[in-house]
Amino acid sequence: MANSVPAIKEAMLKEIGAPSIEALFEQIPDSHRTKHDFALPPALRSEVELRRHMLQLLAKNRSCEENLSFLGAGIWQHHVPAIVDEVAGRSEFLTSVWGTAMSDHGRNQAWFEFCSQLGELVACDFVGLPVYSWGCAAGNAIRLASRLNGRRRVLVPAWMDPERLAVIRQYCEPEGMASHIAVVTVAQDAATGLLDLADLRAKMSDGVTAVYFENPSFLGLIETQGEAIAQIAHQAGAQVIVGVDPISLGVLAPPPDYGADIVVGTTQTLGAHMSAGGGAGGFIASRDEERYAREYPTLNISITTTRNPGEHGFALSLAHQSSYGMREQGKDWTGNSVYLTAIANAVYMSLMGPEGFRELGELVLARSHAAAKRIASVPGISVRWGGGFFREFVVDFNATGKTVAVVNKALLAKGIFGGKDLSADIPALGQSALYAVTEIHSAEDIERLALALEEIVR
Amino acid sequence: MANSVPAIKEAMLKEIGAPSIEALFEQIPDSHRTKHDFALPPALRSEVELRRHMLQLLAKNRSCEENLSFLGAGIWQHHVPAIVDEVAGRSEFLTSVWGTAMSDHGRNQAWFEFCSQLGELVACDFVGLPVYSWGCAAGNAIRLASRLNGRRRVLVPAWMDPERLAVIRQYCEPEGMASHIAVVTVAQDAATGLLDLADLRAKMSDGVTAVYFENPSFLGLIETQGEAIAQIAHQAGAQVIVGVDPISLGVLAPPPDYGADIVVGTTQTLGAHMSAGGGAGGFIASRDEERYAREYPTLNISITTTRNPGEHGFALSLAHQSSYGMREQGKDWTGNSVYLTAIANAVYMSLMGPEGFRELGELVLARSHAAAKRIASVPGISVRWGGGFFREFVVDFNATGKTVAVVNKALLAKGIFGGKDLSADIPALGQSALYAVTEIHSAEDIERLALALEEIVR
Amino acid sequence: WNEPVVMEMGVKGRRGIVFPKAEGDAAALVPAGMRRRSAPALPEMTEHDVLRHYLHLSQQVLGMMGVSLFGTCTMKYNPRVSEALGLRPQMAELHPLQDDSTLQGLLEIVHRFDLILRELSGMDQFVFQAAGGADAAYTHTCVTRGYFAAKGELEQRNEIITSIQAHPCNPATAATAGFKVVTLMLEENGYPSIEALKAALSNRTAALMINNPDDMGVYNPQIAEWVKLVKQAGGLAFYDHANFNGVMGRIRARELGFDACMFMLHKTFGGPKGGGGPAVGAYGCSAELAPFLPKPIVVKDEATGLYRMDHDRPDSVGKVREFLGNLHIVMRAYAWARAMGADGIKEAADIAVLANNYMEKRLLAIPGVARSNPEAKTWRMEMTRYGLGPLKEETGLGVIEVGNRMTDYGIDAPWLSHEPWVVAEPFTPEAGELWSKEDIDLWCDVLAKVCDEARSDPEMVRTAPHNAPIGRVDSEAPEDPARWATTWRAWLRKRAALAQQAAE
Amino acid sequence: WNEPVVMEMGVKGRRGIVFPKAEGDAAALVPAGMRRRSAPALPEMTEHDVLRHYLHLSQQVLGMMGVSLFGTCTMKYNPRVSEALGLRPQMAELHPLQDDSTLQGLLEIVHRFDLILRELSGMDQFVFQAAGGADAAYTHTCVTRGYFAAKGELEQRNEIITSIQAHPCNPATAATAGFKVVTLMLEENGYPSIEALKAALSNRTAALMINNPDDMGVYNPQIAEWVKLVKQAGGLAFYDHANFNGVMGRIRARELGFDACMFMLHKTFGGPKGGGGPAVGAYGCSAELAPFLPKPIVVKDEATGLYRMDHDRPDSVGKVREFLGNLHIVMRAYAWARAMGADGIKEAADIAVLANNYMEKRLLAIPGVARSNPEAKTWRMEMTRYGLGPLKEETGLGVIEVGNRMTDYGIDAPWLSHEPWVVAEPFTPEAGELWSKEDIDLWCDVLAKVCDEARSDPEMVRTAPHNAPIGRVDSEAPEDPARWATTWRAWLRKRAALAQQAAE
Repeated sequence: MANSVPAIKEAMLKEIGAPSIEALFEQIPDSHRTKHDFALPPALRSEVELRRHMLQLLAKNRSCEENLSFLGAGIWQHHVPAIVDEVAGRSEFLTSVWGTAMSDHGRNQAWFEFCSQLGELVACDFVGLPVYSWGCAAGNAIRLASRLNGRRRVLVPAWMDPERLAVIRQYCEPEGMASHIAVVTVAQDAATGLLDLADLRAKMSDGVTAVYFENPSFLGLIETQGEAIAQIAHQAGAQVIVGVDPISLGVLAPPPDYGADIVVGTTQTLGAHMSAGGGAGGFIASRDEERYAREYPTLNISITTTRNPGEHGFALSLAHQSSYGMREQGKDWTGNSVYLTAIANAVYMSLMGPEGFRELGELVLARSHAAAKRIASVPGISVRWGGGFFREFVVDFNATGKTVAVVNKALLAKGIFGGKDLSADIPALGQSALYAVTEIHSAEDIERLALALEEIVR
Repeated sequence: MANSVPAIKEAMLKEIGAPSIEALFEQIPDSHRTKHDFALPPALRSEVELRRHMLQLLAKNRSCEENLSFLGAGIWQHHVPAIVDEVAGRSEFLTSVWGTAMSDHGRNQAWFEFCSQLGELVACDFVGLPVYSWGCAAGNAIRLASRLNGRRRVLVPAWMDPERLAVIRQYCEPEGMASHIAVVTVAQDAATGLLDLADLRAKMSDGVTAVYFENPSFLGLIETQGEAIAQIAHQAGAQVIVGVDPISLGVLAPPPDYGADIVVGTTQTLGAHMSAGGGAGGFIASRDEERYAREYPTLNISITTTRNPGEHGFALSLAHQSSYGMREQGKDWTGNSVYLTAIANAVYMSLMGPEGFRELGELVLARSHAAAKRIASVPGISVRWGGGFFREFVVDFNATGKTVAVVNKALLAKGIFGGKDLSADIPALGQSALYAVTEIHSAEDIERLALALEEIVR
Repeated sequence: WNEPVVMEMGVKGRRGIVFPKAEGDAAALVPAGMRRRSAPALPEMTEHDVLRHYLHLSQQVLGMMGVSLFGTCTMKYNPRVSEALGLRPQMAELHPLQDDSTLQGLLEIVHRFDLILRELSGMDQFVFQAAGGADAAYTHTCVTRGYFAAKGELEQRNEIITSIQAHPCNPATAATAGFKVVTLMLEENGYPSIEALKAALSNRTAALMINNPDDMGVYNPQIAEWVKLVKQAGGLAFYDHANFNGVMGRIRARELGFDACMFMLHKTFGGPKGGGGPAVGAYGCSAELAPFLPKPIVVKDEATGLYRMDHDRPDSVGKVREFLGNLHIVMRAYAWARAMGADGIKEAADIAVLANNYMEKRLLAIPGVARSNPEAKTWRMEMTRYGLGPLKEETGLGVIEVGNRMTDYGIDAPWLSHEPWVVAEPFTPEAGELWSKEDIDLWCDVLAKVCDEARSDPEMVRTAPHNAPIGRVDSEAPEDPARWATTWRAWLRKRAALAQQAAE
Repeated sequence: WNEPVVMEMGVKGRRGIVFPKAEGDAAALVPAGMRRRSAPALPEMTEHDVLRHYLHLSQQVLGMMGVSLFGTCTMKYNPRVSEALGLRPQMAELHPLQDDSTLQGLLEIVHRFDLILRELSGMDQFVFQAAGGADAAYTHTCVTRGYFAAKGELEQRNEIITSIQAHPCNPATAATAGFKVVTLMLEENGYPSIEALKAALSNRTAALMINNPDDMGVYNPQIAEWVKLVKQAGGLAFYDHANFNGVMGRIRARELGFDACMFMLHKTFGGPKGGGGPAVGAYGCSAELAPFLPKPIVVKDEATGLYRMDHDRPDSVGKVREFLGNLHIVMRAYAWARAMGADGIKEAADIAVLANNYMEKRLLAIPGVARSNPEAKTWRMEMTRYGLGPLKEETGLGVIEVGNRMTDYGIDAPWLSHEPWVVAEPFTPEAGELWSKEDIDLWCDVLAKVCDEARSDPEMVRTAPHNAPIGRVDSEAPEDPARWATTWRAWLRKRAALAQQAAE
């Protein structure tokens, strides 16, 4: 610490005329002070010791780089281009604080570019600054819909990500709260994995604030009934909220094409490392209509003009309606979020361009379908829905007589992280697992997995 | 490539009025063109494939991070502070080219700060921009001395680093060349490991351009006879060139204190990663006397003033005498060197300050002596010179009946890289190895080594 | 750099990144009607051009490149060794659903850091799921709901009490969670009176959410009594430790009676601000509240020495965010705490409070600067709020104009104040333990100079900045539905519409 | 930033980095008299201050942050994926003396890349010990000595022939190695005549060292005949492939008869310039010369598939630098070559030559710009030298002033010319395959603008730059022994001496 130098401390004390540093703490009553000696582990003051200690700890982890992982289900292993790390690691961005539109212009522009590029992918004109995660975005969007139409019931797919659903339930408040929004699940068709429209119609009413569904769905399937779902919802005056992984939008239609009013989703796949879940990030987007915009809980950044003719600047928009502006009267709340990740996302999308997203999307489609086919060729193993998915698919182990837990343990011994075990989350699927295949998986990887599975279920 | 786009190629072709790109190569006669199809390995155009391929290759290496290494002998494992990597990795420095004193001001200042800080460590007023390595610096310095006094014989220690000596011999030209500088070795005292002054006196003559010795020496010993050596040399009109590792100069006297005219050494230890030898760098420094300065082969950067009162700038100094200025009439030659490493070095020295160098020097002294003592306690193993060294010391395995090769192989199996095998380089020492211990070695590391040795030589 | 918006850059057909071509007819794998019809209008650029663009933007961020005494945030030095560690595959390439056995290092870090925070606060269990300080406050409201639901009092206890000086996230998360918010006002000495608290308390009280000291640097000496009264009323007491920097090493929240507290790891514990996250609000509570914590919890099996995630927590309120949280930031905070040690943490508090009082001496010597709560005559804690009310009265120029002008001198504008502004023309500089005496002096010198300029050359100050990447922005357009544009596509549309209007 | 020199910064007692305290009396371990008496006068700063200082300096480097058509160097994009790989412990934390079995990945990279260069050049073995292009030229002189020593002709063959357009490193390394240098002059068509070569050849000829095309973009069509003549005279022919970018994929040095060649991996093969290294001059030669190469050589045991360093090479000339060279740069070059593939490499040459001719069209349209070797009417290769001689005659302002003014527009000054200047007011821009058509257009637009300004506002150009971190430097002081100062300590001493003088 710069001012640890005794001479500096003394100079400052002298300047203010205090007898000692301790004296400056006069406001804290004696009775408040702890009598306890803080028993923290010994300090590792030197970087050489600290780094060694940390590396020793990290070495106890086994990563998805040196192992072969098929885990997805909310966090996905996609390629992070090198310049994304370079830009997001720049000290200027890393340590940036919260200056003015002029002093932090470059960062604000990068944020605007995040929103602008994401807006193209999801075909929405209004995009807020990011929120914590996809689940939080969905929760925020449902609350936003509820504020818009005053209704307090939301319909969600039965087989949605239990992780995300738990967050949504939190945001909708527990049933014991007078103001809670009821979360009602809509069945999915066992044959297709898609939403059961009959059940949807049965549960739709003028008390429903919104229907929420995802594309691709938790189980990887592409929900093809978007238009029909939207029609059912809109007829009942409900909002349509669609959750997407934007990395799929080079090949899949953007949700507004099939009737979405609000689009949410993850930003993790757009250039953020998984970091054990620390890469999570979410977004909220919609048409640029005043009634929507005025309900956003996020901070928002708008392009604007400056004193210099022809020059762009970027300034906060609608900040007053946030919790910073209106405290408990604000729209939910905001605070620190994942703004540095948003810069990584912006770099990622700039690198990708339309062709990158198309090429990547096609590659993921091709590889994941090829993987599903190869895995299904293993005796005793089948793939629950053999087509119509993006990146993830359900592998069915029921006929092998082995549990997913047993299979995954055996895979782990071979340096393979098997797909997420669905048996507890979706009992209807029995011993099934959700496998994710992306551009980081090569044909040899798939073959290695298949051979390992053959050996394990034999 | 930005101009790969067909439309751009066509636009450029149209603008210049050429019928095809191939036509632009009209200068190359048909007979010069290869008929051969270039059979390179298939392109890995995507970063995701390329990165994977490279990581698979690198994974075949075993590094000094996850293993325990005691190798030194020209490249040393010291701690590289994190901000050194951050600064040296900044795009602005990484991709900098060669602009003007004004456009590349920041980089030139960093270079000047490299020279200035190194000048403080070695107590020299004139420091050139870096050369390729310690060996190259020594070779350059000997040639510089020879140009100064017109003599063509240099005395060097018999037990110097064979690697560095080979470079010096190259720079001094083979004996078949009329202009060669004879390289004569001076014996070292078996009892002390230091230079044999009697032999030095015997070989000294008015044909000797310079005496070259090192501190610490190749075998790690601190040469305490510097003043006597310098006196002998100066009396014969010879220059005194001392090679140092500047990381020792927080605790060891700088060479001019004991008579050095020219100081050379490594820059690798000042914040450069080993990189299998790629961290190597060298420097040349001396008194700021015109006759020395006018013989420097390096590019040099001088502080100067600018049009703005009170402002510093940094410009090349004495560039004309380099090979860029005078081709074959120049002082040896220069070109790309290790200029980015020099920026890393500058950051390192700024971080260290006088107390950092002192503290580090004392730690290395303490740890290496403790290690020597512990190793010497292993039955059958002794340490050749038990004191008076810095960082490196000679471990003597002769009494174990095992060769260093055998011992090192056994250590390797335990994840330990044993010291450099000296048996071929210095047969007089028999089965001995040179061990390096630095601040990266903890007490447990030493104990781990000692226990492994006990097991191996038992 | 006069840098265009990325949406204007590039040339059709350029590629920034490529992927292997898909085998077979990949497009056919998309169900009918779900294929994207028109490509997104993203820029088409080379990697080199993308990199240069964002490097240029990075150079147009002032922030902590200059001296930024950014208050209410406790900006610290962010050790770059942790940034490098964060990019290691053993941190960056971990999936949260990996088997516990493959995450032992990470879980050990979480557990060890949990123990450190327990020691600093006296709490019994910490969780790191909350992705920011506000999210930790929200976590408290969730835990509060769980706690009272288990007691059958959830419908009855629907009020949360806070004070006007508490960070807006406290009332805002309480309201979002469905509670009514009761806000106590400050009195002359800088904090609400105990009588006001008593008046607010009832059998409807679910919790108190409060920070101490506040952003004015005033410590509420009655806080232990407050907590006692809240507990007597049946409520929970939550300590928002956003201003921990002034008291760390001296007090422990649990010893004051608090049931729960939160720390901002991205600031107080050396994690980078990143312009606003990824962040962590570490939430800790008593054993009584622990069953209700979001799950999973990282636990150590003392017998085997192995760590695992405990999902089997029937009373848990569930999740506030997916997975375990921003553990890469927890890793940084753990490294910071280990580098500091107990002595270092206490010394940081010493220096922060010393520096604040030194800065105050210098600031109050500048004509035009006033101190918040002038009646509170004590030494302030780690930060204090000031006001340029006198300057504004004299010159018509206030903190906005002064802040803009300060950036011309390489000093990023200070944080002003959270809402509501209880001090006129407020600003809240915080030196912390990071900034050197010279940096503080420079900051004060620049403020003094700009205050002078406000008198001698007001136009210069009014039209500032003059030395920033861009000129002063129009901040009205972003509030006008016809002109705001959070995306380029909206901008193009509205610009065209406005041009059309103008033409008509 | 108005950034001070680091030597002026800091405060006594501040620490940037600390180490564990040494156990025992470490100072006593230094032999008497060898202990440092006075501490070095280095700055004492915190890590934060050190970092900020160098970040500020980094922002004061223009280079490739703008558009830099830096010629004779072939600047390329440096893929950042390789920079990240370079920091991996499996690259950064390798010791060169490790057992071969622990370096298999690295040795495989070296060997694979050796094979790639062999394929591109037709040579039989490459080494990477040389730490730059000049060092590779030096390597050639060393190998030449070894070759003739083995033949017993070393004393006799003491001349090396080169041309005035060859890079200075060729004559300079030849001279350093002890050879007499014979320099051929250019004739009208842009290269020396075959008669001049014949006149220079004799039984004293050790080698020809030449590049082709030269920096004027002229290709010597007689080069195959040259090589034949040199071989007939008993000499060796060395191809300096500094300008490989224009011919890569089209010719192979060995097929033209050359015995050896060199490539600059830090430029031509995508390694970063780094302001001047770490670099690699990859030196390759025929099987006949291979025994004399510096050692060790990386070889593959085809039986086991293992790689090793072969030190047992009795005819080797030894070392030109310690260990194997800058293998971390070889790693980058290998990655670059793999990313490009044969087609990509050829396309890069296509684009480089196309871009150069496009740029030329634009440049020659600017009044004041002349082309080198105007008689050579062909399309030029990957770069061409131009001159501002006409502008200088008209306005008195030449390349120095114009270059300084160009930096005001974010364009780093172009490389002018190696010595000697055979073109008046020379400059040598090179677009390569990196820079986009828009970048080239911008560069030409700025040059045109500055040439205009040289006429309309010559004072503006003469006193440039006006928009750089500092004003135009005094470049005379650095040539004056009383004033040059390559270190701060020299500066302090001389400044004091000059002040003293002035006072007297």
